[in-house]
Amino acid sequence: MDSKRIVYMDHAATTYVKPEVLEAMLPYFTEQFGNPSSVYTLGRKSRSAIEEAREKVAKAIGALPEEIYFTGGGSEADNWAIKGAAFANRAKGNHIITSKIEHHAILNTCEFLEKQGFEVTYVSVDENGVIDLEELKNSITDKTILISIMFANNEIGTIQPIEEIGRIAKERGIIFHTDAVQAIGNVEINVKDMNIDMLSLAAHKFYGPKGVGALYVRKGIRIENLIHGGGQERKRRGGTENLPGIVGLGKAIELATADIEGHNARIRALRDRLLNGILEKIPYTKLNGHPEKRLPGNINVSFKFIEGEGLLLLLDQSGIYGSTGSACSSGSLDPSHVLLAIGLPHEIAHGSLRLSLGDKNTEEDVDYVLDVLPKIVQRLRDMSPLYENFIKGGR
Amino acid sequence: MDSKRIVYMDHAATTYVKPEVLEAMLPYFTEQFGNPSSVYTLGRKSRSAIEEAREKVAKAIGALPEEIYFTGGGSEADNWAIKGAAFANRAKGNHIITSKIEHHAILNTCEFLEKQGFEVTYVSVDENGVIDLEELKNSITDKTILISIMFANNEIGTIQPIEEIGRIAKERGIIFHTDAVQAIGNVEINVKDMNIDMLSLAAHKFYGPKGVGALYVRKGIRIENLIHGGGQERKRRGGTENLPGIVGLGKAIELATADIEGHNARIRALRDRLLNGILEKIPYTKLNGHPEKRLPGNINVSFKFIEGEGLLLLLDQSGIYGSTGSACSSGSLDPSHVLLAIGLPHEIAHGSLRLSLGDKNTEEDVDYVLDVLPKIVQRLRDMSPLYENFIKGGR
Amino acid sequence: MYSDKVMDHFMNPRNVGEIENADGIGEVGNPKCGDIMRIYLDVEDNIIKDVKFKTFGCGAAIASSSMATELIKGKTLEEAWRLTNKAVAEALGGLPAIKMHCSVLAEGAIHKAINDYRIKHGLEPWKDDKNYDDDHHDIGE
Amino acid sequence: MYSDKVMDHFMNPRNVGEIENADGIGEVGNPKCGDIMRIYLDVEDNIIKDVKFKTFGCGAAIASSSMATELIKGKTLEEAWRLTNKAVAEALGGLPAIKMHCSVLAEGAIHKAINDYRIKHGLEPWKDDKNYDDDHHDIGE
Ligand SMILES: Cc1ncc(COP(=O)(O)O)c(C=O)c1O
Ligand SMILES: Cc1ncc(COP(=O)(O)O)c(C=O)c1O
Repeated sequence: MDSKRIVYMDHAATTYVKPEVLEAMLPYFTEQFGNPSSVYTLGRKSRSAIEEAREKVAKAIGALPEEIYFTGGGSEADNWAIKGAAFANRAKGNHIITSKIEHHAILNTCEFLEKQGFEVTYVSVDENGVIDLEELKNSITDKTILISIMFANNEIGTIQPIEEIGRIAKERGIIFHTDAVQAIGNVEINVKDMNIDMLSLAAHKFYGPKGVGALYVRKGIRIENLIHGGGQERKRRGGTENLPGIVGLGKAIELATADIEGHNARIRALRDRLLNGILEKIPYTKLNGHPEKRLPGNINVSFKFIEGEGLLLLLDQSGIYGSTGSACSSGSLDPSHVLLAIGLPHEIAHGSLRLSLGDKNTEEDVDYVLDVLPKIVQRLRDMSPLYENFIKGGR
Repeated sequence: MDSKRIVYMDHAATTYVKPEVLEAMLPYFTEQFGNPSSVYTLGRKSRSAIEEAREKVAKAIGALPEEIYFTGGGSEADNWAIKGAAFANRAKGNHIITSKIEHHAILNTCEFLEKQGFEVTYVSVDENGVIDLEELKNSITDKTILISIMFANNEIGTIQPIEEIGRIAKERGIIFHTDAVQAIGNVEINVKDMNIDMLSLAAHKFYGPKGVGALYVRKGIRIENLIHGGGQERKRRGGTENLPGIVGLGKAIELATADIEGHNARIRALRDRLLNGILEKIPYTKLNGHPEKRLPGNINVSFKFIEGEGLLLLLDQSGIYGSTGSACSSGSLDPSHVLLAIGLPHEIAHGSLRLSLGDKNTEEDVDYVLDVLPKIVQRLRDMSPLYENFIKGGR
Repeated sequence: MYSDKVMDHFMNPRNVGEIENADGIGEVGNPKCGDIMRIYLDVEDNIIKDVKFKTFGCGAAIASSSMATELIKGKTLEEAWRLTNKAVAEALGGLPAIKMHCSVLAEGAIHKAINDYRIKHGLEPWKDDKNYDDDHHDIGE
Repeated sequence: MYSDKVMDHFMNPRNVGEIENADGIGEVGNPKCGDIMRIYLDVEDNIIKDVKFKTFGCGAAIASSSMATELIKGKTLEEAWRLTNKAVAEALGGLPAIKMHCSVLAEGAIHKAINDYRIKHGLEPWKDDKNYDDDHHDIGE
């Protein structure tokens, strides 16, 4: 290690659990551990704790408590929403609309459903990552049973026009699901005003624990179960409840949505300072995602001529933690499908860096990154044959 | 509350988390919280922690680490095994064999698959809850792709002849899954020796955390994903890993399988003392489940003339926590499908009590229950019109 | 799950027991479903002088029996007949949706006991439009 | 993920740079796939006197370039030709399965640079049976 300073800027990947959240969880591991389905006191206390958490989640998104179902994470919520709506509405139609930039929890679920006889349209996005609403409208058919468009993108941070999509879906009587895993705590959400029928979220993106999430399902919407089993979650999601996890989710969403505006103002100021510094200090750099309609903590930039994994490793050596859309870091062949969908050429997509800021980041962190990052980019460029070509006037 | 003493005897429903397990988990909430998929140091440490836990699980059941996949609990593991094998082998056949006494995570999954065009045979059990091996063999057809039989029953504790079932399945080239959620820590398990192809387990049944489990899938067995998504768990189970949960599962299974024999001897002695006391002190009482081939901590008895929910509530007032197979406590119409499957009449099934002992139970606990329980049973009988009929010589 | 009132009537049930040579006895329910309620009436001048019950069933069934017997004690048979299951449930501070059928049982047992009395006294039984022994519980939600 | 050797060669890569008027230059890879490796050779009396590289690619690609150039420095062209990707990976203390193609790139770049030298010197290029610019990485497991 070159340095003692640690700057965590990968909050979009996962966050630490806030001390208040962990504290709220602790009694439920060892003392108040009763099975919430049990009739005795210990079980009833667990049941109350879960219902309290359910109310908190409901309040945070403008839903009713009985519309909230707890899951084992964001991916389970996404899988459940999509497969659940598909299997329950097969008689009505077999067509699903989603976008090209969804999380793999949505995309791979859709791919599975295609194998089961469903048809899926993947709507395009513009160069800023905003969904093409005309294309969305035009792709609706009589057989369309579900539209699933993410609230905010995890890589480039672009926020979608969810209200408008909600309106379109409502007009046509189509179920509308949104993956809000990245949006919670960063955007004001009201599922009723926005005509959202289903919404996925995951605690570990807003300082809650990993392995727990929730799916909001509007009253009256029927979906097939994903995890069949006991009578938990009003018979819609089997499995002994993750009691401490659910309590943690409740506490975390309460904290995360208590003052979204204040949180955003602070994070956005830091983010802009960092972003402007990067664009100023490092030439041949491009911002990915929408310049304004983006998550407050999200930076996604492409540095020409270099590849992202090496960048991450060198940043790591300086105690800076970020992420990249380069294929090389994930073991797949292609770079991020999101970066390709907004039109980046492969080699530019490979040189992308995502820094996602969070509650503990400071101005000193920003200044430190602004000191370290330009040197690292230059170091990699000095090793790069593409940069050599460019400097020598070729390309 | 009549009493200060608390006697928890519902370990089959869920257990508290052992202090050593919680301690092992704690750093992973707030400090070592990095996303295991990340390339930087913090992520790599998370990755190592997960792989270490995977090795512990593998060791506990005689599998290879790469055969273990972490899930969000026992129900998810069960759903995944059954649906995964069904969807992946549809081309080979559409017939599944299971038993009448499986957990609802299996039974309701099978019901879902029946709606999807699969055929399911539910094999009977004898009066002790042991699977009918002849019926099992006879129900195998050319189209049989999967046999799923639980290792030990959660209600009556009966342990199945898993090795023999494994042999039958192997001979016929059929995938064999076992729900070992209740068996881990109570029975020596070796998936290779026993010819088990898939095995489900859940941490919260052996002093680990709720909301995390695992599915063992023998190398070479192909199953469809249940939770599609990112590349986690070698692309077979999407979703950011429940890092503290997985670490807790690893620690818990290590502790639970370190000395199964010693643990069993202790628990069985306590259990037998309690069971014999109950049978001696309370007339018109029947033991459910196999007298010998049963989980060491399991007692399941039926008290004639009374109903279980009231029993639980009165026990609760005395600080004793148990469970019942009565429908009244679960909100369903029928009493436990397991008790009906072993041939109990409805009214006897309604009067059942399960007490499942665990590591912290003592002889004093047993004596306390033996003091309290007979009085409670008598009190309810004194209120019961069925008992009145019986005493008056009717019925 | 249960209100304090329910727990109180379950823990300390009023009017448990039987009445020897009761004027009217009514029993409803079904051991298959896990609940049987039997009510004994002691009637004098059309007034319920005493009432006792025996119940095989869950906490709510016992509490409903206790409350229902309390509510009809000292009442005329006509008043007792008009006691609805809703009134029993309300008096208990509410019952969980899946337990509402317990209050229905209480209503039914009282009706049967009253008609038993009427028949024994050569009176026309009053008409009841529900079948209280039905296997199918009325489950809400 | 990476061995200490890989990290060392990534963090402190040997032989980075270019050679002006190099005797042989070889480049393989494809920016689409996220890796390009270019190797410069300075050859004297059939011996590799000096070697430099420039690489666009992940940590393993840079480490493989560094290690491969170290391994052929001072060697005859025949010896350098015989350097396999396996030898490079082994010298690095192993590479993750999904990164093995990086060592293949190094082997390929060296082969190309040697043949560039041979062609420039009017010699028949040695035959190579692999196509190192292929889009399709060889992914293990
Ligand atoms: C035999 C059996 N299988 C499956 C399960 C489901 O496990 P979980 O509740 O952790 O999802 C349980 C416990 O509830 C069980 O006892
Ligand atoms: C937009 C989005 N959807 C879904 C997920 C999946 O959530 P989880 O990893 O908690 O299953 C994530 C995060 O990984 C995400 O960013």
